[in-house]
Amino acid sequence: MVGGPPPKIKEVCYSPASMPFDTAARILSHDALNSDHFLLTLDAPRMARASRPGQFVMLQAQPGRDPLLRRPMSVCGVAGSPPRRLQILYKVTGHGTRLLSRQPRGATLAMLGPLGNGFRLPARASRAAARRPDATRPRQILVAGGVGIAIFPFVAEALQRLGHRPLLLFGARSARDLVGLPLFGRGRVDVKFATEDGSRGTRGYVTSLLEPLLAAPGPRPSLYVCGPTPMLRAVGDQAQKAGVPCQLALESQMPCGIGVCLGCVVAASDPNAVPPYPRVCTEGPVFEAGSVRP
Amino acid sequence: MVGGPPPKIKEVCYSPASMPFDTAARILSHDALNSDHFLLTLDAPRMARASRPGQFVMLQAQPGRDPLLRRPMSVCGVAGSPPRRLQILYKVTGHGTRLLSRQPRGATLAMLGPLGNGFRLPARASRAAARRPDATRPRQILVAGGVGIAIFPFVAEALQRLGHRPLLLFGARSARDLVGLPLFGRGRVDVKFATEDGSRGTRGYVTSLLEPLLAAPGPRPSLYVCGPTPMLRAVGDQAQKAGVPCQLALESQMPCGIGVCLGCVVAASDPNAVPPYPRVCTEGPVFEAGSVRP
Amino acid sequence: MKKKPAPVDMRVTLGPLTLKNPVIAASGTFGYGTELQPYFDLEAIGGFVSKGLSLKPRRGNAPTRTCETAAGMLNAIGLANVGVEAFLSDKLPALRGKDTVVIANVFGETKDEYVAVARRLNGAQGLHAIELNLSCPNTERGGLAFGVSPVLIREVVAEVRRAAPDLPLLVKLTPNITAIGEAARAAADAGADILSLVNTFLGLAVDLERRRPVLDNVVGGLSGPAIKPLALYMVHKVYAATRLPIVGMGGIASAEDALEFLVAGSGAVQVGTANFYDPRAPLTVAEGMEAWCRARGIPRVQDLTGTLRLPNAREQETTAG
Amino acid sequence: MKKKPAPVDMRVTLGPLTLKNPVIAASGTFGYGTELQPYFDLEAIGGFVSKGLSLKPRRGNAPTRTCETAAGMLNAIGLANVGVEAFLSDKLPALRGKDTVVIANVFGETKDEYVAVARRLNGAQGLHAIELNLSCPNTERGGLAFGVSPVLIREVVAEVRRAAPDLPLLVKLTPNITAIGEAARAAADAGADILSLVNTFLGLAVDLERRRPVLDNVVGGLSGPAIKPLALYMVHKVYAATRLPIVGMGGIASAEDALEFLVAGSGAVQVGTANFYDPRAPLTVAEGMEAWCRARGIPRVQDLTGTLRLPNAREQETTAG
Ligand SMILES: Cc1cc2nc3c(=O)[nH]c(=O)nc-3n(C[C@H](O)[C@H](O)[C@H](O)COP(=O)(O)OP(=O)(O)OC[C@H]3O[C@@H](n4cnc5c(N)ncnc54)[C@H](O)[C@@H]3O)c2cc1C
Ligand SMILES: Cc1cc2nc3c(=O)[nH]c(=O)nc-3n(C[C@H](O)[C@H](O)[C@H](O)COP(=O)(O)OP(=O)(O)OC[C@H]3O[C@@H](n4cnc5c(N)ncnc54)[C@H](O)[C@@H]3O)c2cc1C
Ligand SMILES: Cc1cc2nc3c(=O)[nH]c(=O)nc-3n(C[C@H](O)[C@H](O)[C@H](O)COP(=O)(O)O)c2cc1C
Ligand SMILES: Cc1cc2nc3c(=O)[nH]c(=O)nc-3n(C[C@H](O)[C@H](O)[C@H](O)COP(=O)(O)O)c2cc1C
Ligand code: FES
Ligand code: FES
Repeated sequence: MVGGPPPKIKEVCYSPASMPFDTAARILSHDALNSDHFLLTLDAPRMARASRPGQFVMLQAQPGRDPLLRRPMSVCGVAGSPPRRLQILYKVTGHGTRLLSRQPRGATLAMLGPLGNGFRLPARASRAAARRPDATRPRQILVAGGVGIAIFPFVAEALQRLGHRPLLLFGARSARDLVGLPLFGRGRVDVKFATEDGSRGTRGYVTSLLEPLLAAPGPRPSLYVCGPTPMLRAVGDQAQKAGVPCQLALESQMPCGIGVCLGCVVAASDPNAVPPYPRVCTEGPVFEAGSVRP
Repeated sequence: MVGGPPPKIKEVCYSPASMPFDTAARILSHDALNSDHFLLTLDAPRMARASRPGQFVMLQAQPGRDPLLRRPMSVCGVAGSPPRRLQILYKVTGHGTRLLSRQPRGATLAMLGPLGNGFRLPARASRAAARRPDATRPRQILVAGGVGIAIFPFVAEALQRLGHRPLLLFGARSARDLVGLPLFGRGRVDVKFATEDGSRGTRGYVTSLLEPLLAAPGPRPSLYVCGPTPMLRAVGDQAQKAGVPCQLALESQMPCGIGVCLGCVVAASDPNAVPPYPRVCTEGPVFEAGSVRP
Repeated sequence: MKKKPAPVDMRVTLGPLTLKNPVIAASGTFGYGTELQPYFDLEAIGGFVSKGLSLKPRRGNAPTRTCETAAGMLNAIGLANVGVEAFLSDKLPALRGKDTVVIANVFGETKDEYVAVARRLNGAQGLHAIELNLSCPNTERGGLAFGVSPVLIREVVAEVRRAAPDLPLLVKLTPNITAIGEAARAAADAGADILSLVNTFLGLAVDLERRRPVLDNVVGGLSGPAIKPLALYMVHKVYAATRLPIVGMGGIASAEDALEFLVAGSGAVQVGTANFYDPRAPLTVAEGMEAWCRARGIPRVQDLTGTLRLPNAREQETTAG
Repeated sequence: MKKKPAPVDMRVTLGPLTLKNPVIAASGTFGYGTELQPYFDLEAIGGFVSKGLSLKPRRGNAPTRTCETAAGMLNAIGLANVGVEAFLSDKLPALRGKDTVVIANVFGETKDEYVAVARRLNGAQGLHAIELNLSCPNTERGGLAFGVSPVLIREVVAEVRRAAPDLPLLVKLTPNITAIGEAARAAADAGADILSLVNTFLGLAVDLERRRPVLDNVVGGLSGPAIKPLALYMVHKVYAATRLPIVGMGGIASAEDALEFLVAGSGAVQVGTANFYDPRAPLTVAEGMEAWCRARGIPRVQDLTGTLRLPNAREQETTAG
């Protein structure tokens, strides 16, 4: 489980003060990033203000009963100051997301959130530290697989506000799946790519990008990981071998998103842990690598 | 049942040649006529050409499985020459029509048709006859109750092409429900109103508008009726008492619209009729008054 | 996982019956076989089942006969049909020579009626099999459906078997029963060649404003996507209970749906309610199944039947809330 | 038909239990009563039922535990719960003094476990009733659910009745049975105060690509709007079979849904799966029911129970396809 965040971080990271709530959000824009990836911008001031990096919402895909259940979607980013708009980046993977992708600008969808614990963020870097070259400071590494990228623009922004310059390792099947990069703001993150077909960056998996970085001397980096389950396992193992702090953002089937159905659980690594089956929606979606078996 | 239409009428009225078919129609426009009545214009060239007055289509209310079944909707009119656009006028009465009313311009909906028999239309009036004052010719009277008006713009246009000037008797709860009149083309039909609250035309039901017309001397008028079941019964009885030809356009629950489910039946007046339970979708939706018990 | 496209053998053999592909149009949703000709050619699918046939013509229930529900519908048509004689004289001829399997759905209010209808159909030219609808109320036993009693199932199936020795016999099970496995075994013991399941689930719709049932018959049968998981479960149970080939159905509307029924144990499937909201559904399903197999290099669709791998022994007979 | 708005008496009395309104949050869909506080105040509804409680804590099934289906969902949580002791020490206190009816849902793998849990709950401060979940597999009888056998129902209900004499006893019936009326009579004879129904329907979901069940438990329980017509039918049957008050449920998501269950014979209703996709559902339903009654000048919601008018005697026990 994610250890309780140190006080200093509270206000930027997960704030228990922000109770989740249910709202009807209007679609401000809905853009196709490629044939099956979409960027959805919703008008949801309260939700945008309350959300923290790594948290998610339960979003209705279309009015009516099809699909019956809402879909969990990470908060990709918030815009406006104070924040008014909430962004969601999603991939069409089935029935619900296909219907969602047809929702026009102006339509309103029920949305519940913000939900889940979100990522534990590091302490604010002191002015002095912030001026020092990144190499001499614990590197904040974002590891994204496929549409797992959706969770990171919001995380990167928070890290930047904390005086860090995150490094993004982005793996996908091929170049066309490397979507969402403009959301990171130009020149404020370093990015390395890995594609299975080699169409961009290294041929292979993100793990091969990560390997040398974990081996390299200097302060231990800190990992934030989101992507398909096999990738979460692989990166989690790498990080533990290297003794590097690593937070995994999990996915699971989520009927309710609010902790009452017990449907979304993941097995704790220690069978005697309490609870033995933490809920991804409530104890997660972010877990320390090693604490659970994705 | 509707007697076989005389050959002369075939080409304008119901043509058995036009096989129904299934298509995906794009919404060209979707306008609210008032808080719960909508006018839908679909891009459906083949369907528009094939449709005859009194026929209907089975229209999907929104993509996906909610609602599961398509909704029967009368062809309100066709536009363009040759016809390309098909119009539907509908009222939100429940779950499906509510979802339909949210479908945006540009969306495509599955549509099956044209279905049903349609109205039997009179012979073309001879040049000479057409010049004679209407009073001296059998009057074509359209009797509409509420959203039953939806079926008549298409009928009126056909009658006009046949050299008739129809009379529309339009009844509704109150003035605000008297929608769709612009669809009849100005000055090409005579119109009388009846509203239950008296907010426009006579206070009361269309039957009270019809009564004097049936009593009046001169050639027997011919009635085309569409509206709520109680109205169909009342007008049907009036017409039979007066010995006036009267065609009723029925409604019923229609799972398939194509004659295979046997769900949409209405009882024949003669229990020994064959079939005893004609299908509204196939033997109808238009029946001679007296042949069935709506 | 993909191999390069190769032709897929879509034929399936279920006991005495061989179909060109596993898709059959379900009884009561496809009329007498000719009504959907405008939408696709009957020869494109494995077969079709007629509306249920009784000895004499039946007018059926008064309206209202159907009601839509969430992802499903209730029906109480009342088994309206033209009767077996008219079927033979007026309907069947139109289907002769069609290269598809024609199955007559049979029911009766008494055992004798089942037998009489079956005997009349036996040897009819152009008819390939009969399907016994056991969901019919038994007027001799207070209107309880034949299909809920293994004893009655044995009796009626055995006698029908004797009455129509020349026709492959499908027995269609009702799902409104605690242990469908027992019903399946009863039908198997009595000589069924093939089991088809499921028929509709008993349901009720209430007209709230009028405080009345929506259906004139009060109760009706639930069909459509809503029942798919229930039907899949029953196919799974029956597959474990007997070795008879199974024709599975219940909410099938896509190729994936149909393939799931194959994996759960069906040798073929029927498409019912989907015909109402997509008149080309059987064709779409058949074509989609072939495409799915081709994309995965599966040479024979038949090989998918019963391939469900159970992860653990401890399957529980519970809803395990 | 509309009269001028008058206050509506929303109280309903079911045997020994009186609720401020007919809406209860269903077991397993509302946690232990506090989880949904952010969305509405528990005191706004008639009551809530805890997650099923066993003698010892239960971890439940391994994931995958749920799967969405057409207008419904399958679940095989495996009755994970904190156990009766932790419920009494950690959960119940948070609910004390809340002006709503608190019901503990009870199950066991053996008759003795049912009895032990019930005895432990008897007299607990702030607990108003217990609900017996009969859909639990009986490990002594090959894992078949208690609820499918009238004999077992009689035994377990009678003993629980003795073990918890001070608490109103709701007995929750399983729908996976041929004749639910018999199960209802068995529970009534054995001393149930109230019958609640339905629990979930047995279902299966297939992971097509992997040829595996989606659920680790293989089978699961179907709930949600998909089952509403089936649940309404069973309430209708049970209402005819016994005179015990009924708490009806199955797919209720709106005030109209709930009112239909009242008309079919329920004295109160439970809202389950709807809580997952609309966390305010119980509140919306309760408020909507009151508004509906007010608009029609119905003074007491209680008066609607069992007002279904049957048009004709000849209700048929068939799907009547
Ligand atoms: C905390 C969390 C955050 C997520 N954030 C994003 C995001 O930002 N962008 C994005 O594209 N996707 C995200 N996902 C995954 C997304 O929820 C699923 O892709 C989506 O639910 C699929 O729905 P579907 O109907 O299109 O697919 P289907 O497979 O048709 O859905 C069927 C059922 O499976 C469930 N389901 C299917 N795939 C998944 C999955 N991978 N995770 C959880 N449930 C699933 C659906 O909820 C539904 O109940 C997130 C998942 C979780 C748990
Ligand atoms: C031949 C025909 C032509 C029609 N033409 C029009 C038209 O041009 N404009 C228009 O507004 N309406 C028309 N109707 C009625 C229209 O089909 C229904 O209003 C619509 O189906 C209601 O669907 P719903 O889901 O909104 O209502 P709900 O009551 O929620 O529908 C539930 C079920 O009842 C059925 N249903 C409900 N009311 C009716 C009804 N009055 N007739 C038939 N089925 C019904 C629906 O199809 C659905 O199966 C026509 C009906 C028929 C039979
Ligand atoms: C309107 C209707 C009529 C039906 N009539 C019959 C019938 O006459 N005989 C029969 O065995 N099954 C009949 N059925 C049941 C279907 O054949 C099928 O078993 C059931 O609908 C489940 O499949 P589905 O969900 O694909 O519709 C009927 C179903 C419907 C919806
Ligand atoms: C995830 C889940 C867990 C459930 N757990 C229980 C339980 O522990 N005990 C019980 O009696 N019923 C349990 N149920 C059944 C519900 O209480 C209810 O009877 C059923 O879901 C039908 O109502 P619905 O359609 O409104 O959900 C559970 C249902 C769901 C969906
Ligand atoms: S999704 Fe229901 S408990 Fe997590
Ligand atoms: S709607 Fe199916 S037969 Fe008429």
